[in-house]
Amino acid sequence: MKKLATLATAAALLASFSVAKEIKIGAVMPMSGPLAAYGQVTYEGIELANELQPTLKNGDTVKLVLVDNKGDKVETSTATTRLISADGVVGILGALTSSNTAAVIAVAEKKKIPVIASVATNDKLTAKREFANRVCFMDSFQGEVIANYAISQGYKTAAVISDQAQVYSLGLAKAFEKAFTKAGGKITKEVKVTSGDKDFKAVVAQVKSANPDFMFLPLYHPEASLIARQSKDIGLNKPMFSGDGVANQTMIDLGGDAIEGYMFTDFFDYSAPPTQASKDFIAAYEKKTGKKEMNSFTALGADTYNVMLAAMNKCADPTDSVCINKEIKNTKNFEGVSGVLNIDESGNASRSAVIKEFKNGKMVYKTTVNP
Amino acid sequence: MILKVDKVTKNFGGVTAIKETSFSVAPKEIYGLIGPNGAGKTTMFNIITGNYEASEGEVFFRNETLHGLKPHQIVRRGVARTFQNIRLFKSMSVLDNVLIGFDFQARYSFAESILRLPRFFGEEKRIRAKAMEILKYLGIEKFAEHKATDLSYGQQRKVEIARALATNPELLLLDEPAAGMNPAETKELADLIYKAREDFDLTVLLIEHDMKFVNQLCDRVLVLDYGKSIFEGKPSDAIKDPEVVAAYLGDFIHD
Amino acid sequence: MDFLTFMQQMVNGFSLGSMYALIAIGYTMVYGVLRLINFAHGDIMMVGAFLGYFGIAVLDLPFAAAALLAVVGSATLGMLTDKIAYKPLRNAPKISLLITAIGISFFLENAFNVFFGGVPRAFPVPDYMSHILNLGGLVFSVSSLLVPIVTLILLGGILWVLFKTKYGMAIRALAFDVNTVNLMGIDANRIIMIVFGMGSALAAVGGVFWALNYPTVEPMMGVLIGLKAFAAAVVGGIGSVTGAVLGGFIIGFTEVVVIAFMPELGGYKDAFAFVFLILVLLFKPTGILGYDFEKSRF
Amino acid sequence: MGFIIKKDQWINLAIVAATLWFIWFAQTHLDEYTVRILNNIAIFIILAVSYNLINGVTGQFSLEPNGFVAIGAYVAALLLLDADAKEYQYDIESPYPWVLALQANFVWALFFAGTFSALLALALSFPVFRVRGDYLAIVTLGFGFIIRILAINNPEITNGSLGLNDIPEFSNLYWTGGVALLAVIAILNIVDSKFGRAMKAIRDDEDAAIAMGVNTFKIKTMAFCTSAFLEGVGGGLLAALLTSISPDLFTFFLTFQLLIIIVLGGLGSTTGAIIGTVLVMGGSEWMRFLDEPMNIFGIVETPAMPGMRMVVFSIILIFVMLFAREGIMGKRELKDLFKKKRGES
Amino acid sequence: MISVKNLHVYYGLIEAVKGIDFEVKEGQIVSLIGSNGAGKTSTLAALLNSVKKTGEVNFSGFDTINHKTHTLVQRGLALVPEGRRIFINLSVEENLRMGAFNNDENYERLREVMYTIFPRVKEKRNQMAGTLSGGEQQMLAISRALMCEPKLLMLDEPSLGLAPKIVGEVFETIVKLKEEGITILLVEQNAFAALKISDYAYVLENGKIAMQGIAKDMIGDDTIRQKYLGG
Repeated sequence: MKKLATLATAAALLASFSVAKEIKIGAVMPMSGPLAAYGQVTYEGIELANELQPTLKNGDTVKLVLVDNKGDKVETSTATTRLISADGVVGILGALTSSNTAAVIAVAEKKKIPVIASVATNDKLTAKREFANRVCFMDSFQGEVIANYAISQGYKTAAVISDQAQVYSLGLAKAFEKAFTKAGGKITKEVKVTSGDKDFKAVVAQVKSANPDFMFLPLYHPEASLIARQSKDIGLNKPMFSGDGVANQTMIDLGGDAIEGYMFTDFFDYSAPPTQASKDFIAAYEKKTGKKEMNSFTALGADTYNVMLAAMNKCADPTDSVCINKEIKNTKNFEGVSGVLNIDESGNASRSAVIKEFKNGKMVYKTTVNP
Repeated sequence: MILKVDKVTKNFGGVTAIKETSFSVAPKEIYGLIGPNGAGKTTMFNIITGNYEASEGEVFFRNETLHGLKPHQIVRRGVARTFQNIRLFKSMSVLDNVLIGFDFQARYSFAESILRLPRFFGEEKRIRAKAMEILKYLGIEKFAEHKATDLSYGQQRKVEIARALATNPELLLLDEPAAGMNPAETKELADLIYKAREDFDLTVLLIEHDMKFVNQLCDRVLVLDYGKSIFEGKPSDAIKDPEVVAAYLGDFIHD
Repeated sequence: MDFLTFMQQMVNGFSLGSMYALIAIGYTMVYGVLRLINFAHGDIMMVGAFLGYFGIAVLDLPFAAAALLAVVGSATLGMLTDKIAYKPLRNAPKISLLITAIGISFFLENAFNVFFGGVPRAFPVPDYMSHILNLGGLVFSVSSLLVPIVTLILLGGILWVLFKTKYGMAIRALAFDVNTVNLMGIDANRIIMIVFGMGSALAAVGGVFWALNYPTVEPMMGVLIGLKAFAAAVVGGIGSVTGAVLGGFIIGFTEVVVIAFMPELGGYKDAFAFVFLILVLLFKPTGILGYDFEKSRF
Repeated sequence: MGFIIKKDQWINLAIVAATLWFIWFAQTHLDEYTVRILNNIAIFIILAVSYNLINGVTGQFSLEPNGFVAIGAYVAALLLLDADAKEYQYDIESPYPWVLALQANFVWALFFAGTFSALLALALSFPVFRVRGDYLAIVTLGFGFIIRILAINNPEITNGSLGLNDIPEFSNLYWTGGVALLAVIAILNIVDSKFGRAMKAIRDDEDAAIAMGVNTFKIKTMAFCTSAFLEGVGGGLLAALLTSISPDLFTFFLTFQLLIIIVLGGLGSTTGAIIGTVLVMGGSEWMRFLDEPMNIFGIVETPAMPGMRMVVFSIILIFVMLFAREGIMGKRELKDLFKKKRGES
Repeated sequence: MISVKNLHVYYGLIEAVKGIDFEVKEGQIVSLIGSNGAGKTSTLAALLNSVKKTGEVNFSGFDTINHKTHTLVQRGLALVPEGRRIFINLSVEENLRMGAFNNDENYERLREVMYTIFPRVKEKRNQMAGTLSGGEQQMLAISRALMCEPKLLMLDEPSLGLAPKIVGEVFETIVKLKEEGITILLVEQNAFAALKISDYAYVLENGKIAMQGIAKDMIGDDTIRQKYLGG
C-alpha cells in the first residue's frame, strides 16, 4: 500500500513537470430520471465543445467532470458540493431546469464559483446573485418577441396553453401575456396542462370553442406536438406559436403533418448557422454523430463551455474563479455556437432570437429579432 | 348475574347467525357454549367483546349495557378473551406478550416515555413484576425472555391465557381452549381453569367441542344450533338430551 | 357545452380509459395471485411500447408483426421477472417482494435510459392508424377507435380463460390459497408465471396503443401511466379483472371530463385519479367490485 | 429495557458521546463534500427512523412521507424567508399577504414544520385508518401525490413549480446530526415503552391487540403523528440545507427511497433504518464512479455511461432482497446483538 | 405403499421431526396420532417434499426425494390438508375440477362417483364452496383429493373444529373409502376416534415415535388409554 502511494506521488510529480496543468470544469446535468432526455442532449454539446477545445491558451488541459443529479434537488446540491470541494472545479455548467439550477447556484454562490446555465430562462434566476450567468435569453424577452410578432401579424385574441409543472412554461406564458395585453391584444383562453400528459383532446376542444386568432403554446415538444396533432384531429387550425422548447427534430418526428406552419422562437437554427463557430461546430457534430440536425440545447450546452473557456483564457490565473466570473460577465460580441452573445453585469445574456416555422418536416428560418 | 345476554339476534346480510338468544352467567360460574359448527358460538363471543354489533338485543355486563362500547373499552371493563387458533404476538417475547395486557394499566404518558421520567420507570417496574407473577402462576416464567412462537403448543396456550389474565378480567371468554391438545394437556388445562377461577375470582365462558372437557369443567352449558338455543342446563343432562344428540353429538363416539 | 362536444368527450374518455384498463388488468391479476403491487408493471408496458418501436423503426417490420413482437417480448420479460425476482421470494415477507418490484422498475427505467437514451422517440404510426374518422361530427383516429374494441375483446378473452378453463380456475384458486393449489398436483409457480405472461402481454398491447395515440416512446413513460392504471385497478376492486376494466374507464372518464367541464381544475388532473381512489376506498374499502382478501382468506 | 440492565446505560451514554464527538469532528475537520453527504445522511436518518415507526414498528404500510416532508419543508421555508425575499421571488403569482407575514426563527420554524405535519397526520388518520394493509398504502400514496399537485397549483403560497429559493442556510451538522440523535433516542424510547409494545402488537396481530384492551386507533394515530412530526422537522432541515425547494423534490421517488432504506436495513429495526440510510445515501454517492469512463483491468476502456449507477443500484437492491429477505438487521436492534453474544457466552 | 426411514424435518434451526420410521401398507388405514406440535403435520409436509427434510421416503417403489409437491401428487399421493382449505371462491364443482387438474379424461366419471359417495356435495354443486358448512367442506375436501385417483390418501386432522356428530360422519366416510380399496394415512389428535377405525397406529411425541402397534390392541391397552386417550 505504502509503495503504491509513493508510486502515485511520484507519477503525479512527474506529470506536473512534464505536462501542463489540468483544470476541471464541472457539469451538473440530469442524465437519468425524468429529465434525462434534455440533460443528455445538452451535455452532448458540452462534451463536444470540450473535445474540440480541450486546452487553454497557456496549454493547460481542461477536464470536464460530469455529475448526474437525476433531476433531483438533494442530488443537485450534493453533486455541486462535490464538484467544488472534492474535484476543485473552477466553474460549473448546468443544471438544465431553472429550479435545479437555482440549487446549483445556491451552493456555488457561497464558494464564489461561477455557474453558467444553458437553458434556464426564468427571469429571477440570476437576480441578487453574483456568480450566476447564462447563455440563453430570459422568458420575458422571448415572450415579448412572440407577442410583438403576433400583433404585427394582426392577431388580436390569443389562447395560451401552459405547463404548470414547468417553470419555463409558466414564466414564458406570463411574459407573453403581459407583452401581448400591453400591445393591445386580448387573452381569451388560458389552459394549464401538466408535462407527461398525453391526452389533450379536452383541452383543444375548449380552445376551439373559444375561437382565438392565435394559439400560444409555451411547452416542450412532447406536449406541443400532441396538442398540434390533436388540434388537427378536431379541425382546429389556428396559427400556433411556441418558445424554444419545441425547437428540435423530435418535434418534427412527433408532429408530422400536424405541425405544418407551426412557428416558434429559437436561439439557433442548425440550417442557418449564425457564426463561423456554429459552422465548425455543426461540422464536428455531424462528423461525430453522423447527423446534421443539431438541437439548440446542444448548441447552448456548447456555448456554456465556450464562454467559460474564453473567460478562463482572459484571466492570468485560469483557476481564479472570481476573475473567471468577472470575465464571463464581460463577454461581449462573443461568437458562440448558438449565435452572438453578450453577457451583462447581472449575468444575463443579451442575444438574438430567431423566429422559425416548421415546413415540410424541416425548421425554416423566418426572421431574426434582436434585443 | 355478571353477564346477561338479552334476546340477541345477529344477521349477516340475509343470513341469521344468532336468533333471539338469551342467557345469563353468574359470578364465578364456568359456563359452556357448545353446538355444531356455524351454530353462532364464535359470533356470540364477538358480540360480547364488541367486535360485532348485535342486530337486535343487548348484552349487559355487571348490569351495565355494553352497547356502543368499542372492543378495547369492553376489555378495560373486565372482559378478556382468547382466540380459537392461538394468536400471540409473533415477534415479541413471552413477557412482552403479557405486558400488552397491562397496556392500559400502566399509567404514564407518551411524553414521559420519550423523556424517560421517573414515573415511566416506576410503572414499568410495577407491571413487569405483575406480569412475572402471572407467568409464575402458570409455571412458564422461565420462558419470559423467549420468543412466544418458539414455545410448544401447550405453553403457547398458557401464554395466551396469561395475556388475558393480565388485563385483570372478571369475565374470561375462552374459544376452544382445548383444541389441539392431547388428553393429558387437556386435563392440565381444565385444572388450571378451575384453579384460576378461585385465585382470580373469574367467571368463565367457554366454547368447546371436547365434551369430556366440558363435562368435567362446566357448571352449565348452552347448546346452540343454527343460531338458536336448544338446551340450557347441566352438561351431564345435555349429553342425554335427544335433541342435543341429534343436532350435535351424534352417535359415533359416546364415552 | 353542446351535446356533440359532450359525446366527443365521452369517446375520448372511453379511449383513454381503455388504455388504463389494459394495464390495470395486469396489476389486478398479479395482485390477485401474489398480493404484490407490481410496481414494475408500468415499465413492462414501456418495454412493450419500445419493442413496438424497434420492430417498426429498426427491424422494418409491418405494424402487426411489430405489435406481435411487443406482446411476445413483454410477456417473456414479465415471466422472466417473475422467475428471477419474485419466485425466489414466494415465502418471504410481502414487503421484500415489493422492494424487488421497485428494483425491477428502477432497473428497466435506468437500463433503457443508459442504453437507448432518454430522448423521446417518435413512434412511427402507420398511416391507416392515424387516419381520422368523422362520424356525424365525432372525430377520432382509427387507433383511438380500435383501443376500446380491442380492450373489450381482450377482456372477453381473459374472462373466458378465467371462468371457463381449468387454468383460469387454478388462477382464481391461487388467489386464495397457493399451497393447496400445489396439493391438486398443479405447479402453482407455472400458473403464476402464466399470470405474469398474460398481464404483461396486455400491458404491451396497452403500451403499443399508447404509442399509437400519443406517438412517443421514452424510458420513463410507464411511471405515471402505471401509477394511474394501478389506481384504476384499486378503484375497480383489486383482484377483479372486470373491476380493473371498469376502474380504467372511470379514471379515464374522470380525467377527460374534469378538464372538459372544469378547465380551471386542469392542473389537478393527475390528482383526480387519486382523489377518486381515496373516496371510493373510504366508502367501499375493497373497491367497487373487489372482495376483502384479508377477511375472506378464511 | 434500559432500566433493568444497568450495564446498558453506560454503553448508551458512550454511543451518544461518540456521536456528538463525531458530529463536532466532522463539522470542523472534514471537507465540505463529506459534510454535505453527512448532512444528507443525518436528515435521511430522521426521515427513515420516523417512517420506520409507522411502517416497520406499527406495521401500517403507508407510503406518505414525501407528503409530510414537503409540508415540513414548505412551512419551514415560508417561516424562514423574510417578507422581502418572498415578495421578490414569487414569480408566477403574487403571494397572499399572510404568506408574506409568516416569520419565525429556526427553532420555531422546525417546530412548526413538525407540528403542522403532525396536525395534518392527525386529521388524515381518521379516514386513512379506516382501511388496512395494501389499501392503506394506496391511499397514503395518493395523499403524497396530492400534496405535490397542491404545491404546484397554489403558486400564491408555494411559488408553484419554481419553488422557494434563498432560504437561509441554517442547517449544519450540529443541527441535522443533533436532531437526528434526538429523533433516534426519542424513537427508541417510544419503541421501548408500552406505546412501542402496543405498536408492535398491532403489527403482529391487530385483533389480538384489541382483545388486550389496546386502543389500536389511538396507538396507530400516535405513531402516524409522531412519524409525521419528525418527517416535517426533517423536511424543514432539508429546506434549510438545500436553501432551495420545489415540488419536484417531493415525488414518490422520495418515498420509495425511504422505503428501500428501511426494508434494506430491516423493517421494524431502528438500527436497521440507520444502517440502511448510510448504505443507500453513502452508497449512491460512492457509486458515482460507475457513471464515469472506466478502465477494466487496463484492457477495456468503457465509455462514460451516466445513469449506470442507478442500473447497478437497482441490481444490487434486487440481489440484497433475494438473499437477505428480512433486511440486514431483521427486526433486531443494536442491543439485541450484544445480548445474543452475552447469552451465548 | 409408502415406507419412511429416518425422517428428519427442519424449520430453520428447529428440528420438528427427529428421525422417524413408519410404513403404510396397501389397503390399510394407518394413523399418526399425537398432540399439536408433535410433528404430525410436518411429517405429512415432508412426505410431499414441501419442507426441508432428510431421510428416505419410498412411495410404491420410487424415491420421492427429488420431486416437487405437485409431481408427487400427480404420482398418486394426495393430501386433505388441515383446516380443509377448499377454494371458497370457486363453486363446489370447480373445486372438484381442480382436484382433477391432471386427470382430464376421467374427470366426468370421477365427478359422478363422488356425487354418489357424497350426495350432499352433489346437492350443492353449483354453490360457492365458501357457503358450505364445516362438515360439507370436509366432504368436499376429501372428494377433491380423490379426484386425482390417488394411490395413497392422506388426511390431516379431519376432525379438527368439527362437532362430534360431524366427526362421526367424517370417520364413517373414511372407513367407507377404505372399503372402496383406498389406502389411507390418517393424522389425528383425536386419538380415540382415529384408533377406532385404524388398522395400525403410530404415536408421535416431540418429533419421535413414542409407540406403535395394531390399533385395536392399543385401545385395549390400559396404559395407553391412560396416557394418550384420556382414560
